[in-house]
Amino acid sequence: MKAKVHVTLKNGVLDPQGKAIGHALESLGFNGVGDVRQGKFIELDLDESDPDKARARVGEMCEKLLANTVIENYSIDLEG
Amino acid sequence: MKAKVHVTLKNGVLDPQGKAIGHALESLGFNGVGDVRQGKFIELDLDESDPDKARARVGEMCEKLLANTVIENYSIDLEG
Amino acid sequence: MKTAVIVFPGSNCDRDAAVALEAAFGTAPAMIWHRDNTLPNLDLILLPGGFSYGDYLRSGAIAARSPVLRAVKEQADRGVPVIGICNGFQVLTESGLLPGVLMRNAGLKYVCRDVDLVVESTASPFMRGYKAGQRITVPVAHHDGNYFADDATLDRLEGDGRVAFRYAAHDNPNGSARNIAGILNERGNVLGMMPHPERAIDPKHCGTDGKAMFTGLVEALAA
Amino acid sequence: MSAATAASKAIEITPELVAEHGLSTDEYALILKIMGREPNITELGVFSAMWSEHCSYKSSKVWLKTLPTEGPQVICGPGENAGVVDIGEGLAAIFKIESHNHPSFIEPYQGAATGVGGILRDVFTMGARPVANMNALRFGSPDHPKTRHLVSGVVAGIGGYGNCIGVPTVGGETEFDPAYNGNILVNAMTVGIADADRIFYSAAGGPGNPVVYVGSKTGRDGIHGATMASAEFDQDSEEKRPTVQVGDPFTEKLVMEACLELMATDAIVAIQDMGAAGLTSSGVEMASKGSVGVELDLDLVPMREEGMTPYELMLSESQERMLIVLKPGREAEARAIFEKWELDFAVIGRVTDTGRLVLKFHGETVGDIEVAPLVDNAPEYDRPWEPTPKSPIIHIDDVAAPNDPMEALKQIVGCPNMASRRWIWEQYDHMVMADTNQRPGGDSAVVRIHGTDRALAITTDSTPRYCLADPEEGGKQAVAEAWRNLTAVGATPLAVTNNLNFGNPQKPRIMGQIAGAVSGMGTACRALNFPVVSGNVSLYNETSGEAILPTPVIGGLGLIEDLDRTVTVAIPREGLDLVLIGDTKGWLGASLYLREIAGRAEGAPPPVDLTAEKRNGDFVRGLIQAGRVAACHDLSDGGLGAAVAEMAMASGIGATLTDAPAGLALHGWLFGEDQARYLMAVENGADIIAEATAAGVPAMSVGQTGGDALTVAGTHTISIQELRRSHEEWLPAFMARP
Ligand SMILES: Nc1ncnc2c1ncn2[C@@H]1O[C@H](COP(=O)(O)OP(=O)(O)O)[C@@H](O)[C@H]1O
Ligand SMILES: [Mg+2]
Repeated sequence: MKAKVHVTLKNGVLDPQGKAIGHALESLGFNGVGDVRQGKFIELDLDESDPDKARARVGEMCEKLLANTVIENYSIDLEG
Repeated sequence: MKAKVHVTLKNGVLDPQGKAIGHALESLGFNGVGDVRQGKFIELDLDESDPDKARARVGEMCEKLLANTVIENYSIDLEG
Repeated sequence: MKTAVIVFPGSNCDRDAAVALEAAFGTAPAMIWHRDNTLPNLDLILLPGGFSYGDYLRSGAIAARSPVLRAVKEQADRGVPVIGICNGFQVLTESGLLPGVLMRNAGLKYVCRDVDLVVESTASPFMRGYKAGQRITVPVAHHDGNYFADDATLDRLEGDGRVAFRYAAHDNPNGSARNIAGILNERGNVLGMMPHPERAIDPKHCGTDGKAMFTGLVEALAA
Repeated sequence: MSAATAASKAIEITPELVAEHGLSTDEYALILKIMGREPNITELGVFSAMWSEHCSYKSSKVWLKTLPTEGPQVICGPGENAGVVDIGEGLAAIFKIESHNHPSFIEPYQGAATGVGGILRDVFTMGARPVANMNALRFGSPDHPKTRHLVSGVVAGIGGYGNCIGVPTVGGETEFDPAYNGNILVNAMTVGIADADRIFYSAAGGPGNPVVYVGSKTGRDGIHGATMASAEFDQDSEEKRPTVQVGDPFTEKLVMEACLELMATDAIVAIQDMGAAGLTSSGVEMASKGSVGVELDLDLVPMREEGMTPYELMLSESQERMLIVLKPGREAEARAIFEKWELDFAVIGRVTDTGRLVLKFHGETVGDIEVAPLVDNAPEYDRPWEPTPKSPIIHIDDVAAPNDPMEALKQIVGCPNMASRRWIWEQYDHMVMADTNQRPGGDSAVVRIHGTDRALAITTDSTPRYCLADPEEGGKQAVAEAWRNLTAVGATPLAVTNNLNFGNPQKPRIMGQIAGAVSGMGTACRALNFPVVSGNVSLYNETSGEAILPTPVIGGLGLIEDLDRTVTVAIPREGLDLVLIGDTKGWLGASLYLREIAGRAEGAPPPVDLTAEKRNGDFVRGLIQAGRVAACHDLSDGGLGAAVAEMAMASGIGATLTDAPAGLALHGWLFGEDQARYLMAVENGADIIAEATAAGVPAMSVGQTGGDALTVAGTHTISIQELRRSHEEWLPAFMARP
């Protein structure tokens, strides 16, 4: 089964990348772009077919490695 | 309206970050993790309410800046 | 001879590059601000190292889309020599002036150290000061120097003699495909390289193995 | 009282709220007296920030006052953003060290990164272009489960910030000890260079002059967690707001370039970075230094988030922001510069002649405090302290000799506190700006003054295990070692900055460490003409009652007049004489040998004889400056054995070392940590020894350079390759462990 993990900055945490992307879009002539936030998208192949177990396992991976939970949130989607 | 953009590496393109995450997960004792790929997840606030126009506009942003189409694919989801 | 260094917000090797150019050419280069969209006629353009626009999104990506890059492209198309060092190389690949991409270092860490390079091709003005097969020591300092292109592109680069420098085998600091450290465009007037020749022009700093690039350029441009 | 906003009025100032702001009942009583009324929440926040240990130095001030701060070379001592010393030819060096210990423990990458950002601002605020960064790091035991994560994050964060902004990180120090398990130390130092007649200070002046905010927008970064969590502030936020500040080195680079560009004009009256306690400390300090008032309209502060309150705006620690007082009518010119660099620029207030800090928000006055008592009446404590009991002197005879001295040496150069830091400094761009003459790995970093043949030498030093055993001697030793490291590259030591890292000052035992260390530092600085021009204090480094080792970090700065007359530790060729300067008694108390080989962490540390330090150092420096020394290394951790091994490993050329002098055991000879010593490789040893003897400097011939091994007393030998393997292996292997 496949897990898709989104790691995003918590609300209120400064996102310098997002800010720079917003600026760049503006100078490329894209108007009307408000806030831009950049996060990570991680896809994992797992040899686990039980969704509950898979979710628990990936949650642990997020806590231990994939996300920096001091400043980031994560969410998990399972597929297949 | 809000656009969510996923930028992922094309098949066949080496992903040093994904590979390193895979390694790190393994050494943390997570077994049975196959391929790991890391991409970007970009959220944009748009002052556009027409979904078609919004999609076209964000597509252009991806082509021009958000993705390096030599090595990356992108997909766009709209919300709200 | 009129040379120029393009300065992006976040460039930080612009001064070092200017020092190297002035030492070789005898006159200070023009420092061109990224918002300038017209360039004077130039004999040499240098895109310096650093973190243009913070290297946010992808290294060199935002700089590659700045107005001044359009002007740089026009001059490159006319045959003006353009050299991109480190972040400058990243800007050149992002802008399509050179093929391939520079990905995160295989070790994932920033790496700053001397590396041994092998001079591969001498068929360009940049390489006039070197002999083919020569080994030189020049520092690298980057986070995203892992050169990647598909096999067909790599074969073409090698077949056309467009690999300018390679890391000596066993001294590849970033995992670059085929140990590639620097490449040329088809016409041979655009060079991108990760190592910093402008940091190697002075025995009191990092040695002098980079000097020949600049003195060679002076000769080549005068010829 | 003048009107307060609904938001401010709604919050009742309870004893709990006062306590949460870190204010004691006595301190609050003083606030009531100064205000003549109850403060509102914003005012309470201002007092709390200004009277925090960090801003007021309330526990350390009485001791800091005892440090020598003057000398002919000093242009500006402690009290401004950074210290300023004269380096000749119309130039000044501006430098300071600062801690970011706690934030780096919570979030190592961002904590360390914003620490570097903060110290860089302190230096360019005064008009200097930063030319070098240093970092002094202390981590917990390598076996502690958090250590690896912290090392990796801190190093990446320091590199991430310094590399991006383009200032080389040229050196530092790194130690591991279980005492730092719950409190790591991240001390960052920046050195900059300015024209000596264009130094910028922070005293506001000229009532009516505009107060300008530049840089990044203000968000809710770093506002104290305890108060923020109180329901009144944060009703609609579902996730607990992180108090972690995120650094944006790209923006800082722009702020730096824009400020330096503005400084080239004469539009600035005063300038101050917004560091800890943000707008509060910058506004109050500028007003206080200039004996004026400041009125701020908080609606005009560029904001990153919606609905920010005056309290939040005043206390936010968002990074990459500066406050500037401009001369009248210079706004447009300044604005153009900041807009060119795509930065926010806002006139947010005026200088006044009222001597008061007045805060307006939505048309109302939300804060009104008299500045003088806020600053001058800040609490100052002469906290009770206990002297640290003396440790016993350990005799060589009571310390077991090693089975194999070369095996012991190999173990010492490969132990966590001595192993090569290459894994760290290769992640730092240590060469950008193209003036790094000596890279990390030697005694001092040497950074050329751009466009000249002169250079600055920079070092950071502290030996906490000595300070624990004897804070007074440890304090002296830290200064002496910094002075020695500068001397060892041929530099003339100029001045120091210091970072006092200690536990809870309310414990007399800890206060005794502070008192002892500061007193020792002062004694050494006086004896060595090495005044203190800036510094920082970090207290309460304790977890569950366990304090860190007393860690007074000394950042030393020296001047090299001629780059052709500097040396490194590397043995440059074969056939040179090795000359040891200074007395060797074989002091093993509190030594690395005692801990790493004999397994005992105890005993009095080596005493520091400042007269000998000065005499020996001046002699060595004279020789180096006369071009008569081929390589030089000061002796510190691991003694003579470690020094000669490091000199050999640096170049690959080996050495033979004579046996211990009669009456001294070999392990005392090789590993004793007697102070005031240098090992030099020279062309003509006999001449130099004769000169030394004539000058009253102890000197002896201890061997020759050559070969590819280290041989001691003719029989004990080890190849440089084997030493190197041990020295280079530990840190990368440790960091690669799962
Ligand atoms: N965190 C660090 N960053 C950069 N360089 C470091 C760091 N830690 C140690 N170094 C370098 O490693 C070398 C050895 O450090 P140290 O043993 O503390 O030297 P010394 O004993 O001469 O004070 C020095 O050149 C120092 O600058
Ligand atoms: Mg030393």
